[in-house]
Formats: sequence, structure tokens, C-alpha cells
Amino acid sequence: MTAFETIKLSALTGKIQQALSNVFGEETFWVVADVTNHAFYAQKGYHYFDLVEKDTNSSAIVAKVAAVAWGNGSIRIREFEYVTGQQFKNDIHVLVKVSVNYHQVHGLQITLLDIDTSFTIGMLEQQKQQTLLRLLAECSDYIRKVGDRYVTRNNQLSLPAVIQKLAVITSGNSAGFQDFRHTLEHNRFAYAFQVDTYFTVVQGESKAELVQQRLIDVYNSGVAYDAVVIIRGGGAQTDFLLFDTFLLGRAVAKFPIPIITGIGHQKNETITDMMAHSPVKTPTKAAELIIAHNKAFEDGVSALQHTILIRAQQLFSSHYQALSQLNAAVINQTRTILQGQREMLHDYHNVVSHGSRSVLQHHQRELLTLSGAILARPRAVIAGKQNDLVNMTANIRSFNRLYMQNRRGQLAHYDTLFKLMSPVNILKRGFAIVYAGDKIINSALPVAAGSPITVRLHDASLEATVTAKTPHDESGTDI
Amino acid sequence: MNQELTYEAAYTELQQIAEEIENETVSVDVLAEKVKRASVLIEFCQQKLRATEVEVNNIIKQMENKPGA
Amino acid sequence: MNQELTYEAAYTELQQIAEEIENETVSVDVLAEKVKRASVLIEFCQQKLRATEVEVNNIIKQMENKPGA
Amino acid sequence: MNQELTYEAAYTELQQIAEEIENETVSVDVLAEKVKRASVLIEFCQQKLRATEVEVNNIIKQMENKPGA
Amino acid sequence: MNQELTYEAAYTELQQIAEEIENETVSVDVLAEKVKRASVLIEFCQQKLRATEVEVNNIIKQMENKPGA
Amino acid sequence: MNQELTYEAAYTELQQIAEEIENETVSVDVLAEKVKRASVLIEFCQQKLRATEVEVNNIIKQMENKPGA
Amino acid sequence: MNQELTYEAAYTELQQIAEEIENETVSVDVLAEKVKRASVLIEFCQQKLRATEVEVNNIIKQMENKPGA
Repeated sequence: MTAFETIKLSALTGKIQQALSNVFGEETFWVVADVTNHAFYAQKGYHYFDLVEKDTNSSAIVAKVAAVAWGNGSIRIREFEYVTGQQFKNDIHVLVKVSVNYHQVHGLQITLLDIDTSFTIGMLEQQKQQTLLRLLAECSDYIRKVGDRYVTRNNQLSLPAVIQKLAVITSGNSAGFQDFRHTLEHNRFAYAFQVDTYFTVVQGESKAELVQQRLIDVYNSGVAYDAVVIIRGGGAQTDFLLFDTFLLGRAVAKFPIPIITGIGHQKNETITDMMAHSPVKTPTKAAELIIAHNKAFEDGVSALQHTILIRAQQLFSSHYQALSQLNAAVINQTRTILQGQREMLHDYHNVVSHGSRSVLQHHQRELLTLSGAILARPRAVIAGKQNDLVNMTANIRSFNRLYMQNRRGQLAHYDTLFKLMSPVNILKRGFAIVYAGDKIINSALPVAAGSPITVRLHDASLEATVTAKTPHDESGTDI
Repeated sequence: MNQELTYEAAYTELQQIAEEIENETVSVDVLAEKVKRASVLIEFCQQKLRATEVEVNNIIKQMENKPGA
Repeated sequence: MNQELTYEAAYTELQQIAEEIENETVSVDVLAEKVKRASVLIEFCQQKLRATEVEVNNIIKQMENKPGA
Repeated sequence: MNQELTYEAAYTELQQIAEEIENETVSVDVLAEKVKRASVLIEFCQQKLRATEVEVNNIIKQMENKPGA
Repeated sequence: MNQELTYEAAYTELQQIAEEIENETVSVDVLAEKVKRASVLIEFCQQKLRATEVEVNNIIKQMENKPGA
Repeated sequence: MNQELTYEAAYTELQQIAEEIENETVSVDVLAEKVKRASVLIEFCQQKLRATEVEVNNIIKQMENKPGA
Repeated sequence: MNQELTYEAAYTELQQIAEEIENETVSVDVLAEKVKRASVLIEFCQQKLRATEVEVNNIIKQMENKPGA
């Protein structure tokens, strides 16, 4: 036996408990850590796990503590899983609110009181954005970003007019697949479908490779599928991370058959949705989309049928109308022609009868005018001629009178002239005639002084002798 | 000669006579003769006109008696 | 000649005669003759018109009696 | 000679005589003779004119008595 | 010829005849003939139309009786 | 000799005598004779003139008295 | 040809027929034929939409047996 004092273990653990309680008390801490050694007891709703801190370089564990979540903590975890789509499991990086406890049996224990969802969402979102960037970088051949949208080879494919032959990738007999199949088979239009199933495990990120393999199987089947439908099996909300993987995103974007997704999630669409041809929220909606697509086609056909029937009937009525119009035109115009000709003939008849009478009247008038001219004129001509004759007589008389006057005038002139010239009349005016012998002298030249001369006056002749002779100047004789 | 005389020829001759008389280019010596000729031509033309009128009127009457006219 | 006479030919000849008469370019000497010819042509045309009219009316009656027209 | 004398010739001769007297180219010795001749010619012309007038008047009277004129 | 006559050909010919008659370029001499031909063509077209209509209506009836339509 | 003497001849002689006297180449003896001759001629001419005037006036009077003038 | 008939081809052909009829470029002569063909195409589409793979083959076989198709 030893003399040193001993205490019961329970006293020690009680002291530890007391000491820890004194330090930590009711204090809580927000701790960032990774989860390992996770175990979940669904019946009790207990989570047992370790929180560890790894060295950022070596990944070596630098701190580790056991943790538990139960009661409220467990409820918070369930909410966390639902909101984030992230299962609470090993190797996830979380921000948790903890209290430090010491249990005399179980030892030091960290109790999870709360878990920060936005921290994890942020983490996941960060991962998703990185994956998208990677897809754009590594698969630029068939993935482009246009605005907020991702344009991929797959979503650029056009759906066939009718979607009838389908490849469905789903987890076997999942509720989602049952919904899909039921909706398709019981469509109210009685459309027939051929559905080939490609079962896979659609859960957990690690299963992305399996899904990709099913896509390859679809491709290799050689069947000319109208579309591929990817349906998540339903159940837990934590299966989405698979659809945000690089692997599946790439495979869907590149796939040569249009892919319809019905993953059935509440939050933002997954990368698979972004890369697929036609993403819808649920498997049922995927089936409805296909039915609506076929219905649209049938509606198109029905519309054409309607158009053709209506137009054919309209065509008949327009042809009937055209024929009827032509018929009426021929009838009316023929009558118009005949009526027109009748009127023309009537006009000609009038022209001929009135015109010929008018021609005759015209000639009658002309003839009258002409004969009037011929008959009136001779009398005037004769009267004119008679007038001419009267004038002629008058002219002769007056001409005769002038003639006589002139003749008488001429004679009177000569009478006067000769009376003046008569020698008797000259002597009476005092002139004398000188004779030398028998001869009348008109010059003194031959008469000498002493010669006898006879001077004759108007009443007697004088015998005389020349006593002297004096010649006159020329000028002096100008009397 | 009158048998072959046409209205046109007669009328033309009448016009010539009228013109001669009008212009007093016709001598008194032939004046009476010309007037005589004119009177013959005028009578001829009038007879011709009357005959044509009668003929034309008959044709027109026949035409008008036909119901279609 | 009338056996070979067509409405068109008759009509054209009629037009010429009517025009001559209207313009008074027709001589008195041939006026009666022209009027006579015109009367013959008018009668010919009228008969032809009446015949055509009867024929056409029969055809039209048949056309009108058909329900489709 | 008068039988063959025409109005035209007579008138022309008259004009010559009147002109001769007017121009005093006629001798006194033949003046009386010329005037005598003129008187003969004037009478001839007047008779001719009267005869023509009577004749023309008769023709005109005949024409005017005809109803067609 | 009618055995080989199509609706199109008949209609085109009909239009030509109607146009000729409308423009009055058809002579009275051939008017009756043309109207006759038009009547034949109209009847042909109407029969053809009716036959086609019956045929088309039958097809339509068949289509309407099918449940899918 | 006077019976054969004409007015023209007498007048011509008068003119000659007047010319001779005017030129004064005639002696007084001859002058007297010439003047004597001239007086005879003048008388002759005057008588002739008077006779002709009477005659002509008679003719003219007759002409004017005729009703046709 | 029918073995290769697809929804797309049927639809395109239907559209063409509808357009032709709409634009009245289809002649009455071929209208019935066109409507018949349309009815065949429509029936093809409607049956095929509701048929299983086996049945589709039957539809095509039926269409091939019809003379109009």
C-alpha cells in the first residue's frame, strides 16, 4: 500500500471537468475545419466525426478534435444539406459553431451547435465557377460563353420534328424515372415512344465517370435516338455535385444528340444543365416538354391541313366566281357589240338618207345661185353697153364742138395775120415805097445823088430827084 | 350630146359661162347664145337633180319600210 | 358576190359610202347608185346581225340555264 | 357689109372715130362723113343690143316660168 | 380535243375570247362562233371544277372521319 | 378749080403763104397778090367749116333724137 | 421513297402544297391530286406519331399499296 494520497478517477475527471468548465463555460466558437471519420446514426440522428486542421502545404494534420452533433446541431446539419446540396460527410470544409465539453466517460468533446450554409455555398459556388472557367478554357471547340449563356455543341443541335426514340440515363427504377415514364406513357395524345434505359448510379461526385460511360454507351449503340434524357433518381437533395463536375459538363456539351435534363433541383442550375440542349427542373417536366414538342408538330400539321382544306375550298369558289364573271362578261359584251353594231347601222342609215338629201339640196342651192348669177348679169351687161353708146354719142358731139372751135380759131388767126400783112395797110400807117425805075429799092446803094426816084404813098405816087445821100450808122437805123 | 352629158360636166360648163358673163369677157354677139346654153344646162341639171332626188327618196323609203332599219 | 360578202367588208364599204355622202364628195351622177348600194349593204348587215343575234341569244340562253353559271 | 358686121367690130370702129375726132386727126373734109358713119354704127349697136336684150329676156322669162327654177 | 383539254388551257382560251369580245376586236362574222366556243369552254371548266370539288370533298371527308385529325 | 379745092389743100396753102410773108422774102407786089389769095382761101375754109358744122350738127341731132340713145 | 419519308420531309411537302394552294399557283387540273397527297402525308404523320416501331412499318406498307401515294 502506498502512503500517498489517492483520489478517485471520478474526482480527477471531475477536476478536469471543473477546470475546463471554468475556462470555456458556456462559451461558443466559430471554427473553420475539415470533417473526417464521419459516422451518422440515422435512428438517433447523431453525427460523430473529427474536426481536423491540415497544413496548407503538406496536408499534414496539425490539429484534431472529436466532435458530435445531435439535437439542434443535427437539425442544422439536415438544413445545411438541403440548402447547399452538399452532404455532410468526410473531407468537406465547413464553418461550424461549437462548444467545448468534457464528459467524464467520453472525455473531451466538441459539440456542433450550428453550421454556416453560406460559407459552404460560397465554397461550392467558387468550385463551380472554377469548373466553368476550366470548361471554357479546355473545351473551346464546343463551349463558348455568349452573355450569361453557355453555347455548346449540344444546345446548338436542333431537335427533330418529332421526338419519339429516347435514350434515358437514370438510376434504375428511381422515383424520377418512374414519374418520367408514367408521364410519357399516359400522354393524352396517345403518342407512342420508344424508350431505351441506360441505368447508372446517379449519386456522388465520383459517379460522374459512370454517367459519362453511359453517354458513350448511348453513342455506341448505333440507334438513331431523337434525344437523350438525363434524369436524377430523386431522393436525397445532396446528389447534385455530380452534375457540377468538369467531366460530365464536358461530355454533355460535346454530345452529338440533343440532351434533355430533368435533374430535379431547387437551386441554381447545374453545369450539366448549362451544357445540355433543354434543361428542365424535373423528370416530369422533361416528359411534358417532349410531349409538347410532338404536339406542336402535330398542331403544325393540323394547321397545314386546315389551311389546305380552307384554301382548296376558297380556290373552288374563286374559280367558280371567275368563270361566272367570264360568262357574264362574254354575254354582256356580246350583247353590247350587237347593240353597238345595230346603232352604227342605224347611224349609217341616217347619214346616207339625210346626207344624200342634203347633197341634193346643196347642189340645188348652188345651181340656183349660179343660174341667178347667169340670168342677172346679161341685163347689166346690156345696160352697160347702152350706156357706153350714149357716152360715145355725147363724146362725139363734144369732141366735134371743140374741133370746130379750133378750126375756126386757126382760120381767124390767119385772117388777122394777112390783114396785118396787106401792103395797103402798111402804107396807111405812114410808110412809103421807093421805086428806082420799075424796081422797088430797099437799099440806097444803087441810088446816086441826082437820080430820079418814085415815092409811093397810100393815096398817090410822087416823082422826085435825089439831092443828097447820107449813109446811116447801123445803130441809128434801129427803130 | 345631152345623152352623154353628166351633171358634173354641165355644172362645170355653167360655172364657166357664169364666170365669163361676170367678167364681161363674153361678147354681146354671143351673149344671147351663152345665156341660151346656160338655160339648157340649168334645166338639164335641175332635171337630173329632180330625177336623182326621186330615185334616192324611193330607195330611202324602201329602206325605212324595212322593219330592221 | 353577196354570197362571199362578209359583215366586215360590207361594213367597211358602208363606212366609205357614208363618209363620201357626209363630206359631199359624191357626185350627183352616182349619188343614187351609191345610196342604192348603201341600202343593199345596210340590209345585208342587218340580216347578218339579226342572224348572229338569234344564234348568240340561243347560246346565251343555254349558258344561263346551266346552274353553274 | 352690115350683115357681117358684129357688135364688137362696130364698137371698135366707133371708138376709133371718136378718138380721131378727139385727137383732131380727122380732116374737115371727111368729118361729116365720119360722124355719119358713127351714127350708123351707134344705131347698129343699139339695135343689136335691143335684139340681144329681147332674146335674153325671153330666155329668162322661159326659165323663170319653169317651176323648178 | 376535249379529252386532252385541261382546265388551264380551257380557262386561258376563255380569257382570250372574253378579252377579244371586250375589246371588240372580234368581228360580227365570227362572233357567234366565238360565243359558242366560250359556252363550250365554260361548261367544260364548270364540269371539271365540280368533278374536282367532289373529289376533294371526298378526300376531306375521309380525313375528317379519322380520329387523329 | 374751087370745086376740087379741099379744106386741107386750102389750109395748107394758107399756111405756106403765111410762112412766106413772115420770112419777108416776098415783094410788095407779090405780097398784095398773096394776101389777096389768102383772103380767098380763108373765105373758102370758113364756108367749108360752116357747111360741115351744119351737116354734122344735123347728124348729131338725129342721133340724139333716136329713142335708143 | 416512302421508306425514307420523314416527319420533316412530310411537313415540308405539306407546306409546299399549302403554299401553292394559297398562292393559287396550283392548277385545278392537279388540285385533287395535291389534296390527296396532302391527306396521305397528314395521315402518315398522325399515324406515325402514335405507332410503335412495328406499326410504323405497317403504315408505310399500307401507303405503298395505295396507288395515289
